[in-house]
Amino acid sequence: MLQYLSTLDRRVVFLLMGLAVAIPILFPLPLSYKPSVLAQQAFDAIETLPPGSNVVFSFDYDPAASGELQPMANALMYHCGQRKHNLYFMALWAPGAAICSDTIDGILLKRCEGYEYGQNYVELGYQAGLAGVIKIAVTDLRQQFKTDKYGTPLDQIPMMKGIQNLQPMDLLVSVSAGDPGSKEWVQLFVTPFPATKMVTGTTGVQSVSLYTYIPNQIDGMLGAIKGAAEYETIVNAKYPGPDGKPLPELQEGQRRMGPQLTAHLLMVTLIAVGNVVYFMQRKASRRSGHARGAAR
Amino acid sequence: MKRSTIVSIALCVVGGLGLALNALVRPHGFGAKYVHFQEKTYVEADVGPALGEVLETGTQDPNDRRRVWLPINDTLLDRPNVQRTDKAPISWVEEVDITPVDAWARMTGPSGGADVSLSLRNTLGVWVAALFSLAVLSFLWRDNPVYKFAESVIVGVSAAYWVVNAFWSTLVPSLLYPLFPGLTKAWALPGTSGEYEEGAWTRIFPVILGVMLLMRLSRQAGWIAVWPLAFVIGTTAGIKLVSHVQADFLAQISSSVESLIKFDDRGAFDWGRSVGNIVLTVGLLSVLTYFFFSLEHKGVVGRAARLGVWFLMVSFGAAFAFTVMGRITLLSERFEFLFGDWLWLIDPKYVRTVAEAGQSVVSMITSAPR
Amino acid sequence: MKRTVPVIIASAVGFVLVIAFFIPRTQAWGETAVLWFNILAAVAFVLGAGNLIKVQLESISARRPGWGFALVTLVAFFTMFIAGMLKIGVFPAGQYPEHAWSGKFDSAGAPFGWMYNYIFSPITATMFASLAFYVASAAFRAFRAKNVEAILLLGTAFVVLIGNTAMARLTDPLPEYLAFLRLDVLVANLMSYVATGVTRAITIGVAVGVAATSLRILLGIDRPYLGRL
Amino acid sequence: MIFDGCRLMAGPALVLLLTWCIATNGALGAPPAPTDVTAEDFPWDDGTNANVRWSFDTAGSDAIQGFRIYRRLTADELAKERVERRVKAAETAFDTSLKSALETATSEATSEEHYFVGDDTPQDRPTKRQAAIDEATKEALKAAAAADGEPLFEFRAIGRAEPDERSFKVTTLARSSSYEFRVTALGIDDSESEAVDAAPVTTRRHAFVGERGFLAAFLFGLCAIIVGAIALARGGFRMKVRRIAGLDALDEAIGRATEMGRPVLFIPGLQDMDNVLTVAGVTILSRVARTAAEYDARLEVPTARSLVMTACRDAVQGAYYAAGRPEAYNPEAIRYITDEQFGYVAYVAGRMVREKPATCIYMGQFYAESLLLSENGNAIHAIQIAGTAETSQLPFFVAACDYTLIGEEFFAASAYLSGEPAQLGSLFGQDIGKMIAVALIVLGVTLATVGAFHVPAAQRAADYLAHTVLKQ
Repeated sequence: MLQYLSTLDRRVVFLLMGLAVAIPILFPLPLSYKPSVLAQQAFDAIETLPPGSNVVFSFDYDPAASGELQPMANALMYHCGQRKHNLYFMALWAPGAAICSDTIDGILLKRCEGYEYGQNYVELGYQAGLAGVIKIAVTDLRQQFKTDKYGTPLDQIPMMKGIQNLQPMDLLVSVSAGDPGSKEWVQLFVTPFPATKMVTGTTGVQSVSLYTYIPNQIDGMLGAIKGAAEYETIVNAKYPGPDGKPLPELQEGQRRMGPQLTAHLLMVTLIAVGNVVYFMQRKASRRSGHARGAAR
Repeated sequence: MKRSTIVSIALCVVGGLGLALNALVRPHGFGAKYVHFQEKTYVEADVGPALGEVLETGTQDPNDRRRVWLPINDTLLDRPNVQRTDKAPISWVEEVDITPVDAWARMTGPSGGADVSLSLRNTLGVWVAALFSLAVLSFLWRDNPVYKFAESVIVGVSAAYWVVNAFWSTLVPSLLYPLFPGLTKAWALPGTSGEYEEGAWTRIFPVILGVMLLMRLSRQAGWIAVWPLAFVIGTTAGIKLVSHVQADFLAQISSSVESLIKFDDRGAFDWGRSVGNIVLTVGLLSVLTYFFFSLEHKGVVGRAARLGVWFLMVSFGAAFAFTVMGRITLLSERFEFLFGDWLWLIDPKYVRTVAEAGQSVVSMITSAPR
Repeated sequence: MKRTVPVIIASAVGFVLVIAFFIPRTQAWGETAVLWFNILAAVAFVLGAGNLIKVQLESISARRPGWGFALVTLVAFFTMFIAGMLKIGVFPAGQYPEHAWSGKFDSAGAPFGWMYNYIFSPITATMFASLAFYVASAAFRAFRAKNVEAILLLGTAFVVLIGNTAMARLTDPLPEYLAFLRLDVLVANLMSYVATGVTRAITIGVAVGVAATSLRILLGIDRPYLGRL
Repeated sequence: MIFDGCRLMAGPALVLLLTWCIATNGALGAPPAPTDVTAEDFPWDDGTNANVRWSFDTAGSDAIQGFRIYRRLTADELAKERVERRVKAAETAFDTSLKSALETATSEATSEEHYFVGDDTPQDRPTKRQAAIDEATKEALKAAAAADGEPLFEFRAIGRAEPDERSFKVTTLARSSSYEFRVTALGIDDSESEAVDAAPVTTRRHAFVGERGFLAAFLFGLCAIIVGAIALARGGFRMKVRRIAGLDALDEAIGRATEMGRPVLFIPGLQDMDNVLTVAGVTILSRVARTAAEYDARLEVPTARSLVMTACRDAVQGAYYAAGRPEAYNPEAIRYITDEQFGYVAYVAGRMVREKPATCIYMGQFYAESLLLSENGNAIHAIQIAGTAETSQLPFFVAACDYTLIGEEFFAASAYLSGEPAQLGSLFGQDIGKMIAVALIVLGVTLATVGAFHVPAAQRAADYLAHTVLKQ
């Protein structure tokens, strides 16, 4: 047994991981989640703004991260839409602009009432320049954003009237997968201009490094798919769909928590078994007298 | 024959049989995409001063008229200040994605499904996407030509994606338009004023820098690319110098100024937050100590640094767990695509809610042989 | 000139940006510099593509091993590039039906959008998704509790891995005075106190490091743009 | 729920205050008006802000939920607002009227008995439509006139202040323009006090942003320290760098490779030479190569970028020369593989399994491949030493490798090995910067802790430090 485990082909482990994720997808587990303080803070930041507040919503991710971030983008946009905020969409990543348009079609126009282009939402689209885009948008937006995503000059868009830069925004929502993203928004926008609050949704990989900005620079954060699932729970409780049931678009995060359970159990088991094998082998090799140098 | 070849062939055969079986047991097959046809018709209209203005004598300017194109069913066409011109309407048919369930409902509905159709293009797309996904996953088995093919494709496609995006989103509106407003208006940005803006000529400098940057492709003139590179690095350094000191240095110290002892709203000692703040501060200071490089790790500093390492490890453990969570989520999204959008194994009703999806799987299994 | 001019450029633009943050009269200079920077960032994508073509062409002409794949890359690049630059299959924008070039270059119905949706998205997403497998195998074969540090790391990972799933609810029955031991509470506190303290220390350290590096560039002590051609 | 939100934002004191306010004062009449309302140009700014100040009888503070600040619209804004209001009224009236008329017509048209009865024939429809439009136009005219008749509120609410505040910063104004402000007190029941106007004020752009004064002081202070330290190091002052465990382990690990007769594998990361991590990695490679030359160990360096290959060859060749063994240098051991992440990993992993290096060293910028590499290294029982500042990959390296240079430590190791005075001096300057951070944190935390035991002076000092000195 020990011999088998110590020489186990890693493709067996791959197969186990595949099954751990696939089975709960084919047969969903009905699980429920208690919202954490962080998700509640994010919710409150959007909820306590008076309706019609100005919110800049930035899509800073690509399809590679959308498995984690799309549920957050859906829930955050739906919540902003239910609160009737004015939404200024932009993207620091090029694919983000395309994802943004899809999300607007699927959530804002389909599930929220009273949204009309140019009146209470506008798509500023993607601009090249990484963090430089933030730097210029916070002092003189129109230098770089000559037109919206559809080629309409900003002067012709009613809701852009009087918006020279991002400083009049009440809230920044950044759904981000890396650089440029939440960290750059914190450094270049909400720290020099603290009047704007910030809510962010981030991938598991970068969420830990953002904790340091909470709560003075970032008001609420959704970290990894768990954050998304919790946020969905809170939003669904307050703003259910027309039939009183949660909307299907707002259950993606919760659905993806099913595979987490099995896969995390597998991970824990793998680490444990791997270490048991390691220590037993070490014991055996000590007994037989040739200790390996690598083991320390 | 090598064992691995046998395994690969066996996998392909099993996969093919599975697909065939899947197609047989499912009344509508699988992996199909449907579209809904939408006819778009636009008419040209002549628009005078706004309604409120035109009504009040004396305020309207008869020259304040413009020509716009409106959708043919736009209610604006009813307004007295809007007149259709005699230009012929322009129309085309767009295809809009709809879910298979909606498509089947429309096909069996009163309209007879004249405005919906199976989209060969998008169906092909789903299959291409699925096969490329499998090609990437095949790397798990071993490095192979199929994987290499997918990798070569993505390298080309993503480079082109970024170039095209940079061109249409940034270079056209921020560079070409300010320099050649009239031309750009006539060509790609009809909504703009087309007038030259004061000081726009300065954008000739980024053009020069850009051309210098592209010189890097040449062996002889490559050295000139150092200039724009220096510009880029200098800009980044200038931005980062201020932003890091403000947001990551001072603001972090400011956030750390918290009392170690906390009392709750009623003035009672708050155990949880007090312990938490003490841990936070001790962790912060000990990790900072670990990153002092001019002090030898001896005595108090040594012990603090040792504690700092432990704190680092705990936080790395948490980061590890969150990263794992992220990776698994991405995998589950891919499996959802393969099992849902392609094979239609989950959620054939496209309800996409947790509870109902579960039910529909059960009903699918019980009624599969139908 | 080859060495002095770049140093002057980097220092000048860097100092302008620092000063523009504090002196309102110079704010516009800083904005102009950033605008040029952003336009250059767009040009950099063109450079990247040019480089790619160059490398692949060299590989093909030299018949290096695997040059067939270089050909695949080139075909993929030009297909996507031409479809996007010429806006093939893109309908004009509604308000400007007479302007064939006014449509969105990434409309879902056009070939460019198709390739984005059905090639770009699934391949990049699957590449990242496959990491889940490697994490599992590394967990089994490489993560060893070989010393105190590793034990702390893996122990925390265990707690957070379990606390982040629905399994955390198993500890719900713990009495109120032991509430801090409930897994979800434990994870939340771990993150908001321990992880916050540590990331803050790292952030402060990195900030000083970045400030020093930036300063060295501004002063011309570090010249990362030189000699790296 | 609401209280949760308040508490998170404004602190427990405010919740107490609000709760008490609501408990003691139910519905009241309009609160007393603020007095001495003044407006002034915001001192030391970029000319887009103004400050509004007022006085208020503190005894009345409990009876209000705050103050509302208004700005008088400029003549242009007023004219525009007037036109917009008229147009909007006219358009709304027109649309409503026409919609209701057409809805009636449509419902008549679709129900058969009405459609064919009487004089309502299909030919009549355009006429009916025109009649409806004419009717709607009349309605619009009326609405526009009515809108003009209504007085226009010349002020726009621009913000709210808390009951204990006595000033408000108005932002995003136009530079060098004149503005007028007014302030009202807001009662608990949303009633508003009489309005008090301030004298007009003109915004002005100043030479320096005063709010960023402390930031400027810290920034230039930090820069001066670093420059000073570099100057000191260049002047010959020897900077000490503490022992770095990972570096000591390098020699031992290379020695082991020699003993076992197996190669040493060095991976300089996945990025190009413009990445600081790659540069630091190549610096460490020089040292590794030198030790390898001395111990006569075989060194292998596969790279993912061609430029990195060139740089690595230079570094290794130099090291072999310095070790006095130029004949042992083999450029073929340093090879460019491919730019593609997974292609590169596949090659390196295959090589590892075949060659079974005794020591694997990873120094540079790593992404997902960190996992695959260190896992493979573990499987072949190699000693693994890693160094990176990529925080997302650090946990994996720490868990799977024998030694890891963590973040800053990696740069410090590189600076130490390079021996350049600029690098070492800068490292020393950074240490001083971090010590300043530690000192400020200790000071602030002490003040705040003492302040928590109801020592107002300490509390005020901690607040001043955290919110004024460090925040501006």
